[in-house]
Formats: sequence, C-alpha cells, structure tokens
Amino acid sequence: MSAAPDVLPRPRLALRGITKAWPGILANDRIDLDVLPGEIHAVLGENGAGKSTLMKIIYGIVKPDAGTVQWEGQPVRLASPAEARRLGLGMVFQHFSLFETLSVAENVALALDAAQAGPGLPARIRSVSERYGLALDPSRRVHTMSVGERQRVEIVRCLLQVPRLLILDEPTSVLTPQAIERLFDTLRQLAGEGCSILYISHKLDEIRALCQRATVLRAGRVTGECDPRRETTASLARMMIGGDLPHPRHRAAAAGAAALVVDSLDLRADDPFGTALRSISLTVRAGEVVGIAGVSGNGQAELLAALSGERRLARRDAITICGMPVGHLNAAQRRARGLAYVPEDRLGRGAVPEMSLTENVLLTSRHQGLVSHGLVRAGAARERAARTIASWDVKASGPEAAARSLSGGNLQKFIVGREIGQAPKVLIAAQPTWGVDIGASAQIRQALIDLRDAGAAVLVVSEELDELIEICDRLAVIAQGRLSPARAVGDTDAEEIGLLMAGAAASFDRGTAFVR
Amino acid sequence: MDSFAQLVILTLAAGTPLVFAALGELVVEKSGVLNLGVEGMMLTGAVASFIVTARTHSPWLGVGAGAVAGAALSLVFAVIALTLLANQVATGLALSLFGVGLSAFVGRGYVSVVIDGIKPLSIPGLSDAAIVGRLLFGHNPMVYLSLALFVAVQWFMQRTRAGLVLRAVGESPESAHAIGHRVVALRYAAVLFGGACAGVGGAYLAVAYTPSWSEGMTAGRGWIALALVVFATWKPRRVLAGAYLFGGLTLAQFQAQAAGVAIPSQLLAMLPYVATIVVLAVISRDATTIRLNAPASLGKPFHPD
Amino acid sequence: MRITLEARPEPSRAAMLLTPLLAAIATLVVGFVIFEAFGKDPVAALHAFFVQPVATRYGVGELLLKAGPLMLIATGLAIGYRANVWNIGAEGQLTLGAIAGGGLALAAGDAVPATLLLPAMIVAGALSGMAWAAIAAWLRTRFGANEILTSLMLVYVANFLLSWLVHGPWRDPEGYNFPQSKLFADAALLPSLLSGTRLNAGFLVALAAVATAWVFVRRSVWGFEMRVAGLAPAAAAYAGISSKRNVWLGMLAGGACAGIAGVNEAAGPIGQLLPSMSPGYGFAAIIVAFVGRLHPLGIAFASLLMSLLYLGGESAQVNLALPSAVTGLFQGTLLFFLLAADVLVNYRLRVQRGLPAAP
Amino acid sequence: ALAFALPAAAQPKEPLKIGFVYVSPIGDAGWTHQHDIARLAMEKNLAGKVTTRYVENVPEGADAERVIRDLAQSGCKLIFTTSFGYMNPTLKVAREFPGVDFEHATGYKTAKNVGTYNARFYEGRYLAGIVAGRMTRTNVAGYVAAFPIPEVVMGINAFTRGMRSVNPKAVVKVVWVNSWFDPGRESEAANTLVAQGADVLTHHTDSTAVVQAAEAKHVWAVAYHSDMSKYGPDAQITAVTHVWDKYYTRVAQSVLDGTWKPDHVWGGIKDGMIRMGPFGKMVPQDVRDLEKKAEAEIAAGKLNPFTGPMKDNQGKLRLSAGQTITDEALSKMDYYVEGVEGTLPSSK
Ligand SMILES: Nc1ncnc2c1ncn2[C@@H]1O[C@H](COP(=O)(O)OP(=O)(O)OP(=O)(O)O)[C@@H](O)[C@H]1O
Ligand SMILES: Nc1ncnc2c1ncn2[C@@H]1O[C@H](COP(=O)(O)OP(=O)(O)OP(=O)(O)O)[C@@H](O)[C@H]1O
Ligand SMILES: [Mg+2]
Ligand SMILES: [Mg+2]
Repeated sequence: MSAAPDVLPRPRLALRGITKAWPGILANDRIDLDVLPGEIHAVLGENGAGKSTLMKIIYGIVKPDAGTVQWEGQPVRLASPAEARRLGLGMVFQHFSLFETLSVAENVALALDAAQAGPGLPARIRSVSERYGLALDPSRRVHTMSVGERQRVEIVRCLLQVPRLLILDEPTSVLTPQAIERLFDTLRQLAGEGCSILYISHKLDEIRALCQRATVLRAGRVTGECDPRRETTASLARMMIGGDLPHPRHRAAAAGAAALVVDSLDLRADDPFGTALRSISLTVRAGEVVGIAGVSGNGQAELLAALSGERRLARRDAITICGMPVGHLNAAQRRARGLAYVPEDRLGRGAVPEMSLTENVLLTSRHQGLVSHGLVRAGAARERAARTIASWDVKASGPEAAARSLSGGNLQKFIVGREIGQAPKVLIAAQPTWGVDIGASAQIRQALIDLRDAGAAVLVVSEELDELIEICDRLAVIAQGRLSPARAVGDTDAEEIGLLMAGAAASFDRGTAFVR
Repeated sequence: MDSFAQLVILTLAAGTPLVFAALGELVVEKSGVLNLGVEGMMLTGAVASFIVTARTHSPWLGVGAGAVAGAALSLVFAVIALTLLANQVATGLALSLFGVGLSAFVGRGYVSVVIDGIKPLSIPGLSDAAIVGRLLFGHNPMVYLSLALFVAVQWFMQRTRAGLVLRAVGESPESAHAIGHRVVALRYAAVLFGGACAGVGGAYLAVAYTPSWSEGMTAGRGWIALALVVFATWKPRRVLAGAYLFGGLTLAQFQAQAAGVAIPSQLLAMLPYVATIVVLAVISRDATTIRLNAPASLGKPFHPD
Repeated sequence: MRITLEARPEPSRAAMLLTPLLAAIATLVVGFVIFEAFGKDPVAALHAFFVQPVATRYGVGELLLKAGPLMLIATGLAIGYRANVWNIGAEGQLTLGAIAGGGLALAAGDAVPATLLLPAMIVAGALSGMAWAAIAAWLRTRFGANEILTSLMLVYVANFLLSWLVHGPWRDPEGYNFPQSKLFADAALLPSLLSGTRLNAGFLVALAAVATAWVFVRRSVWGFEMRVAGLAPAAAAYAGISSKRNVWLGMLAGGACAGIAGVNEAAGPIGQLLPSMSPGYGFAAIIVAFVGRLHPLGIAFASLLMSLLYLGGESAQVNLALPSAVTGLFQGTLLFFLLAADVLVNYRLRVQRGLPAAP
Repeated sequence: ALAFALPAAAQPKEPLKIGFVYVSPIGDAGWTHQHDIARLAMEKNLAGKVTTRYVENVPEGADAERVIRDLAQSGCKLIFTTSFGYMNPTLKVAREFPGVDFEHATGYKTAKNVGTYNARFYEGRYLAGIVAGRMTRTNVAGYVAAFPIPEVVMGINAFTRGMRSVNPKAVVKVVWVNSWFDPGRESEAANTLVAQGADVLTHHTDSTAVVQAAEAKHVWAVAYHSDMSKYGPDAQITAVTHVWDKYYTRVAQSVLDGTWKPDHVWGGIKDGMIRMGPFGKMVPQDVRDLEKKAEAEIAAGKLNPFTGPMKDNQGKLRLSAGQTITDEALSKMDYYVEGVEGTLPSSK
C-alpha cells in the first residue's frame, strides 16, 4: 500500500497552521504537515526547534493555540492521549513516561485499553519483545532498569498497540547498532503493513537509511521538505542549521602519567536487579580519551556511581586520582581532587531544573572560589555562568534563566562547559551527546578532544559506538559487570565491539583485564 | 479466656475509627496527594452523622451523611490544592482548622441530644457462644464495615485496573498524563473517597462508639490516622495492624493502671506513641519496601500543560 | 471559551505582592456575607476582627507577642522544609525547650542574676529542643524512619512528660498540689520591650532568627545545598551534598527555634510551668511557614497575619458575641484564599477561545 | 430560683456587663457547659439589669491574660474566670483594673477585687458513694479520672469513703485518661474497668462516654457534672451535678447593689451548689432513704465525709478518730484513702 506517484493518496494525518507558544517562546509557528499512509516520515531540527512539541500536539498531550488536525480526512480534536490512541496513534517518548516502581507488564498495561490489557499480557510482551530483539522480562520493575532498557519498554509498549500512526521521538539514542538494525526492520515491516511512522532523530544517516520523506523545522517553523534518501548528511545538516558543520580535529594522543586508576573494583549492587561490578580495573592517563562501550544496564550506572563518589567505597585505594586514593571520599571531596563529571541525565541530576544557571554553576563549583566564609559569592558565580554561556554559545536568556527553560542540547552544552570550565585533571562523561543535535554534538566532542590535548584524562561512557570511535584513543567494553581490556581504537572495529557489547563475549579473563 | 475475647473486641473497637480514616488517607496519598485535613473531615463527618441520626432516627442514614459530609469538605481541599495548585500541606492544615470550626458551629444545637446509636451485634446463640462466637460475632457492625473497607481497598489497589492507574498517578503524574490518564480527575476521586472515609470514621465515633455529639470529640484521632499511613508504609494491611496496635496499647496501659501498676499514668500513656516510633524504626530498615510503596509525587502539585 | 492556567516562565514578583491583597479583598467580601448572615453589622464585625485588636499600643504589643513564637518556629521549620525535611513536631520541641529553660529557672531561684540566667535558659531551651528533634533526625538517618511520624508522635510524648513533671516532681509545694510550678523569680523573666504591653525581649530573638535565616537561606552555601536537596535529590547526590547533614541541619534548626520559643513563653507571658505551654504554636507555625512561602520575610508577615487572626477571633467574641466556631470558619476561609491566590505567582490566567470541535 | 427579688429603686441604669472566660468550648457537655447554663439562667433572673459576654476555648497560658484584660477593657465590671489555670492571669489583670470585680473558680489566691468560688463536690461524691456501695454486687467500682489534681483526688476519696461507709468490702479502681475530654478514651477506660470487675462506674471527665459505656455494658453509673440519665437510663443510679446559677445570680446582684466583697466561697450541698441527680428507677427505696438521710446530715453540718479515723491506702493514719479534715488539708489532698487501689502517681 505504498504511495503511487500519480494518484496522491489522502493523507492519514494532516496538520494545518499548528501554532503553540510556550511562555516566552514560539515553539510551533503555523506548521503544516502531511503524513501519508505507510510512509516513514522524518522530522528534523536542532535542539529546541519544536519537534517534540509538535509530536505532543499530535498525540493529544499538548493543546495547540491555533490550527487544525485532520485524521483520515476528518477534522478531529485530540483532547487527550486516550483519544489519540483510540484513533490508532502510538508514541514512544523522548523523555520516558514510565512508572519506576511498577513492573514492565504494569507499565505496558497502563498504556493499553482495558480490553487489551488482559491476563495474557505478559506472554504477549515476551513474544513481541523477542520478535524485535528487545528482550524484556515483564515482571521486572522499571526502577531496576537502565536507560536503554527503559527505552525498550517504551518501544514495546507501542508495538503492542498495533498503531496506524507511530510516533518515535529519538528512539535509538541508546540502542546498539545491531538493535537499531532490527528496529529498522520492524519499522519497515510496520510501514509495509500500512502503518505511518513519524520519526525523530538527530542521527542523520539513520534518517537517510530509513525515511522516505523529511520535514525540517527551524525555530518552530517548517523550513523545508526533502527526500532524505537523495540527500547527504552534510546537505541535511545544512538545511537544519543553515550552515556547515565543523569537522572535529583529532591529533594523535600523547598520553602521560596515569591520572585515574581503578584497581580490581568489586561492588555489590544496591538493587536486587542492579548489576554487580566484578574486579574492574582500568587506567586512564593524562592526555588520552578512553571510552567504555556497552549496552546500558551492564554495570555502567554502578561504575559511574563508584567513580563519581555518589557511592562511596569501603576500600580507599580501589580508585586513585593522580596517585591519591579516593575510594572513601564523597563526590564533593573527589571534585576537590580534580575530578569533574558529566552525568547522563542532565535534568534533575546534572542540573537542578528549577534553579538558575548561576545556581547550577554553584552546584559543582561551590568549593572553587565561589564560597568564602560559608557565604556564596553570587557575583562570581554569575560571572562564571555568563562566561560559560558565552563561550559555549548556549541559547538562554541569561545567567538567571532556569535550567529547565533550556532545550536539551543547550543544557547539555552548559553542563559540559561548566565541568570543563573547572579545568579538571580527570573528566568523566556519560552519554555526553545523548539527544543532542548534530551541531552541539560536534561542539561537545571537539571540547572533549581539546581537553585531552590540554593534558587531562578523559573517560567517556557511551552507547554510541560511532561517537566513541570518533573521539577515543582506547576503548573497553562493559558487559554484565565486567570490563574488557582497553584496546587502541585503531586495532578494533565497530563490528567486533558491537558483538562484545551485545554480550557475545561476556566473560573476560580477569588476568588480562588490566592493560597498560 | 473470656477476658481475652473482651480485650480483642475492645481493641478492634478502639482501632476502628483509625482504620476508616487511615485507609481513606492511604488511597489519597497513593494518588500523590497529601491531605492533612483528616481531623477536620472526621469531625465534620461526626457532626453530620449525628444530626441526621437525631433527625431521622436511622444511624445508618447518619453514617451515609457522615460520608457525604466528609467528602464535601474534602472537595474544598481538592479545588484549592488540585485545581488552584496551592500548597497541599498548608491547605490540609487550614482544612482542619475550618472543619473544627464548621462542625462546632453546625453542632451547636445538638450537644445534649440523645440518639439511639449502632449497637454491637448480638445474634442469639452466636454472639454469646463461647469465645469463638464472641470473637466472630460480638463486634459492632461498623467494625465489620471497616474490615470490609480494608478488603475492598486492598483488592482495589492490587487487583483492579483503576487501582493500578491510581498507583501510577501517585508515582508520576507527568507520565500518567502523557499516556492519557486523567490525573486531576482521578486525584479528585481519591480525595473525595478519602474525605468520605474520614467522615465515616467520625461517624463511627458519633453514632456507634460513644453515641453523642460534642465539639472536638475526635480528640486528635485524625492526626494519629495520618501518622498511621506513614507507619504502614502505604500498605493497607499495615494500616490495620497499626490501628490495632495503637488501640491495643492504649487499652493495655489502662489495664495496667486498673491493675494498680505503680508507674505514673503520664508515663504509661506515652506507651502507644513510643511503641509506634520503635516499630516504625524497625520496619524502616527495609528501605526498598518503602521506596516501592511510597508515592513518589506525594504532595507535589501537578498541572497538565 | 475557557479559562486555563498557564505557567509563567518565572514567578511573578508583582503577583507575589498582589496576591495577599487579592486574598484580603476576597476575605472581606466573604466576611461581609458571613457576618450579614449572622445578623451582625459586617463593617463593625470586620472592624472588630482586623482593626480593634491593634488599635492601641497594648494591642500592637499583644500582636507582636503572639507573632513572636509563630515567627521563630516557622523560620526554623522552613529551613528543613526547603530540604524536604518534614519536622512537624515543633510543638513537642517547644515543650522540651520550656521544660529545660523552666527547669533551669526553678533550680536557680533568686540565686543567679538575669544577665546570666536568661541567656543560660535560652541556650538550654535551644539545646533541649534540638535534642528532641535529634531523636527524629537520628531515627531518620540511622534507620530511615519517616520524620513526619516520629516527630509527631514525640509531641504527645513531650506533653505527657511535661504533665508528669508539673503534676509530680516540679509541682509548686505551696500551690495546693495544683499542677503548676512555682512562679519564676524576676531574674528568670524576660525584660519588657514596650512599656504598657506584655511584649518582651523574646521578640528580638525571633527577629534575630529571621535575619539569621535570611542570611542562611539566601547567602550561605549550606542553605544553598539544602535547597538543592529539596528540589532535586539526585542532583544533590551528584554534587556530593550530604543528605544526612541536611536532615540534621533541618531538624536541629527547627528544634532549636521551637525550643527557644518554649523558653520565651515560659519566661515571658506565663512566668511558670503549666501542663500546657503552648496553644498549638508548633502546628500553627507550619501553616505560617507555607503561607510565608518558606521565605524568612514572608514568614515574618505571615506570622503577624496569623497572630492578628487569633486576636481578631477573640475580639469578635468579646465585642460581637460571635461564637469561636464562626471565627474558626472565618480564619479557615482567609487561609484558603491566601493559598489559592498564590496560584497567580507561578501561573497566569489565560482565556482561550475554543478550537474547532470534532464533528 | 428567683430568691432575690428586684430592688425597689428603679432609675434606668446601664445594665451591668459581665464577662465569662471558658477553658473549653461550650459544646463540650461538661464543666464549661454547666457554667454556661448558669450564665444564661443568671441573665434571665436579672433580665434587663445585666448583659453577659463570654470567650470560650481560652487556653490556660499566655492567652488567658489578654482575654481577661480585653473583657475588662470592653467595660465588663464583673468577670468570672472559670478554670484553675486562670488564677495568676486573673490576679495580674485585677491589679490593673481596681474598678472591676473578679471571681475565679477553684483557685486559692484572692485579692482586693478577686474572690474565689468553688463547690464541695466531694460531698456529692460521698453521697453517690453510699448509693454505689449499696448497689454494687462485685464490690468493685471503677473511676475514670482526668488529671491527678486535688479536686479530682478528693472526689475519688470521698466516693470511696461513701461506698465503704455502707459496704466495707468495697474497693475503687482508678484509671487516669490524662485528658479532660476525649469520649473515645473515656469509654475505653470505662470498658477496661468493667473488664476488671467493676460494676459501678463514675468519672471525673467532661463527656458522657462513661455513662454510655455503663449502659452498654449493663453496669451502674454515677454521672458527674450533669444529669446524664438520658444517656444511661438503665445505668445511672444517681448523679453529682454542678449548679452555679444561684451563685452567679447572687454575685451579680451584690455587684449591682454595691455590696460585693472578695470572698473565698466553698459552697456545698447546703448552699445548693451541688445537686444530687435523680435516682435511677433501679435504686430501691431503702437506699434512697439512706442517701437522703446522709444528705440532710451533710446539709446540717453534722456529717463530714472526711472524719477520722481515716487511713490512706498505704496504711498511714491521716485523721485520728473524731477529727475532721481542715479545708486547707482537703484542698491539698494528694493521697488515696483506704479502699482505693493503686498508688497516686504524685503522692509524696
Ligand atoms: N512544557 C514546556 N514549557 C515551556 N517551554 C517548553 C515546554 N516544552 C518545550 N518548551 C520549549 O519549547 C521549545 C521547543 O521544544 P521541543 O521540546 O519541542 O524541542 P525539540 O525540537 O524536541 O528539541 P530536542 O531536539 O532537544 O528534543 C524549546 O525552546 C523548549 O524549551
Ligand atoms: N549523632 C549525631 N549527632 C549530631 N550530629 C551528627 C550526628 N551524626 C552526624 N551528624 C552531623 O551530620 C553530618 C553527617 O554528614 P554525612 O552525611 O557526611 O555523614 P556520613 O559521614 O555520611 O555518615 P556515615 O559515615 O554513616 O556515612 C556530620 O557533619 C555531623 O556533623
Ligand atoms: Mg524533543
Ligand atoms: Mg532531544
């Protein structure tokens, strides 16, 4: 049921003049959009261009200020997601809409109609999740799951609804290459069955591989439409940002002394479903970038908590920073020893949503000259925030803007800038470009490389292999709580690492795990 | 053994107002709303049930009126806290203040009125037969009603879809809204239910336990009920246990006094409160259970965009 | 057409100042209706409620006298509340403060001069209020026991403790075995602040607490850290902010302030120990803290308002024979309006024309 | 009740403003309720000559002083402060308002313009004890009490002595509920006492719960404060009731006449400040006669409930034979007499 070129089929969904203003910002400005039956339609745009807002309007979560929605040619008023679902819409959210204390099955049931959520549901979850290679245990509680696993729940939840229009807002940011391939197969299959798909991603090559049509948004307006299969990544990027992408400069590493050393770290999981860390050893030297690849849920969260000091260790010398044992210290004390850390969730962890950017600078820099005699030096903090905003080109109304008023990409730039601004000896960055548009991603990657060149040790934990290969000097893979030996990036390839990530070679030899 | 049966019956009777009010509040809190106005709602329920019973001579009609009155008062809370997004702690406290005044005001003419209240069951051949008969059939009908409410709440929370949605809303109203559940409407329903339960708890005091009306007759039971919900870590079964523990210890210290134990009564009277703290400390060591049961959005206002 | 609430990008300062006025106007309107319904002249009633109590110097003194403990306690509680430390047991901490300060006064008798005794009493009150709060803090940090429950239960325990003391060991031997301690010696009484009134130096302590809290909350790094912990616990952990320390700070600040308030009551207007030292200041202060939006200055104003409501209630009984129940209703209504009007600080009303309806 | 005829002199005078300070809401059905009934009765008795106002629910603490002062300032020339805890505030305010007369209930300090008044409720307790002593079959009475203050303790002792005057085997069990008013707890305490064998209950608390509990448990009850027979028609054998109306009318009249003087009034049966409630229909005639006879003797001053020999329940002799207790000793009473079980928490 694909669109014949001569007879234009009636669009399944037609938006006309959709406008939505948030306080102080016009997120959608008279947007027109047609989605044909069986079409995979990409929506492109920088961070904050208004993509998610538009999707939420389609799904009935956000009410537009003006404009009309037509479904199968009929004007409809989508007052709530329940109504949208009745029409046959399904949505995978960019920011999860899961319930942490509930099980997978309960989470899925909540998004289905009462009739669909019968007693056979766990079995259906199991079969659907296996069919699409998104293995899930229906009885597991979500709070025990990693970000990647949670995203699987979101996707499976939608697939179970058998939708006629499926909206996916950045679904692949934490999937392995193999899983992405399988997801694409699924989506193509769904489209072949007549389901329309609206697909949002910042990964332009994915869009070129998957989508038949793309609508480009800039600052809330439609600025163009194209067939992405006929475009290059560069030309798509140009349409999005209205200019050319910078190319990362990458010099050969000149690694120095060991700056961050993890010595056979064993750690029981806090959680019954968490992953225990087993004799993890790792060295990051000054002047190099080491990457840790892996599907999330394999111990990354535990490792990051142990490294950052959010979880303190019994053994002092399990972790050393520049020769000083820090295992027993808390996060603030480790910062004082030269550690900086960019966490994977930026809103609520890396930044306090309700607080201003100035206050968010204080959050991690409060013991670096911004406090005297126990009192906060507000002026100095504001100045530092303003400097970060300026040098990173963060789009914000100023140092007093609340963190939550920034789009994801801009907040991430601010956090990375804040951490790098502390001139750390060791920087740990988790998923540094997750959900960040290509322009900002390039900027962040470049900054990490520049920091390395300035002599700092950088550890990047990510699930995006391309990113790791682009910026890292050495790479290790974490699977089931064990860390593989780190290898020079030139000695390996995406294929091999992808296999390791999928857990095919999960058991590493303890003896060789510590590689110099 | 007979005194044992007696003690059980008295303990259940003493715990019952707490069971009603705390189960209601549990449902409210599970939806993510903290209504501290329980004392005010109980008093309003008490006075309404008493007036209706005095007028109609039907205590069960009175209990119904207590439920309606408690729910009506909780509606005030719902409008201010859920629609107008006011701070829930302060609104609940103000509701208590208001409820105390309201009940005192409407009850002014009823202070020495006598009603025929709900009496304990007395089924010939059962309620007076041996110890088992008395334990099974010797309670006030409203005690059975409170147990039925417990079963219903337990079943609702664990077995029904609406209960699942309620728990989900309490956990993350944003997510529930995003997948199409009507958060505010559901919270309204929960608050009204909680108000009705508190009203019935008050009605139990006014038309069954000590059939009479006097100002402030709940004497702080609303606050104890609130504490019990926390004590129970939001589990209905523990609400029941907590209410009977509290009632039982109050009786136990009276027993000790009557038996002539030479400890100042003020120190004995601390017993239920101290014991509640100690038991809470012991069960709190299981942090996972608490994290899984405590509604994460408790007390936070939610506004759908 | 429908009216919706729309989040403001940032809280409106204008609305912050205007909403209390709005609430006051709404209350006046409702007051008119209520009093009219009771056959009272509304103007006279509102005058009795809001003007008469403060029409004299003495009245102003009473207003401040009653606002003092509310201000002091609410200021202490708000420090914890900002960090999600829910101390609702200030009433018990106040009682313990009164016990310690009063116990010291009774033990000292005439022997110690005021310059030594009064500061010692205040320190003792603060310490014992803190000790009582520390029980809840310890149970929370050691066992994870919810401080809402423990601090509330400790209120009852504290009251029984005081009751036992004044009925037993600390009873005035010349007092016909009534449950009262001896009257304190003059050295243990707070000096007057405003002649012709009962206002005493305790009010200065309350003001000092407000000022200190202002510095702590707005300027100090600990205040900042506590605010982070209240807004985003995960961010606090990320930044290495000790959640245990916040619990301790929050509970102890509330306990110290409540304990001092207890001493101020004992050494101020009461002048001895009674079975109950507070007409519920510890609980009323919770409302004050929130009506004051947890901000020290807001709390200062809210406590004056709350105090006025109490005085107005009495004045309405004395001058208009309005039963106390009616004044309770009226007080509740005003609080409802104040809280409801606050919505305009963070949201604005927006009139929306309807979208095309589905066929 | 119109024992005091209107005075002949009748030039229209501004009515006397009288203020009342109540410790609890009027609606509590106990102590305050009885005072308010008397206030209304006085208004009726002296119609046109007095107006009254009251403030209810005034805590015994810092607020009391202000309320009393407010009443004085608003023109009240006579102020009744009806709870013990108002003693010191009353005296303080009285010093500032020499032109206002104050009457403080149950206190022991007087001043130029402060009188005190109280009733010898223990006389009624003793009489009720006689009835209870004859009606009990288990020889155990249960006493639900609020706080261990002398007022309550002397009631317990008088009741016990009354019982044992007709039934030497009788004992009294006491449960303190540590609250003046909590119907639930009062009821629980009453039930506990029944479970421990009491078949007569009485109370010194403010609600009707104990009488209701007695009715439900089919045991006897002696009501306090007011006649509660409608709450326990089959339980109430008698009641000890507070009657303040004559006293209030008399005091108000003396202020009107300009003859008021501070006094330390402690009236009893003979002054009509206590009335024995109606007998329950189950009380046989001989018991009624016995009680009536004792009542007449008390009224005539021939019988004092605390006449020696009297031992406390630790065996210590408190009054030797023939000796009667002094008012001073009575108002400080802090021991249980023989026949009361347990130890008084605060006894020395
Ligand atoms: N609930 C909201 N309240 C206020 N402003 C909002 C809200 N949601 C989004 N915005 C703002 O609207 C603009 C568009 O946001 P939107 O989330 O639609 O962008 P996006 O294109 O999805 O960006 P990204 O690629 O980062 O996901 C941004 O400036 C954002 O800050
Ligand atoms: N029992 C106590 N009494 C008074 N203050 C205490 C007590 N325990 C801790 N504190 C205070 O609270 C703070 C606790 O902070 P912190 O969270 O760093 O403790 P901790 O070192 O993490 O505890 P632990 O060693 O158990 O992990 C300390 O600074 C201390 O001043
Ligand atoms: Mg988006
Ligand atoms: Mg994004």
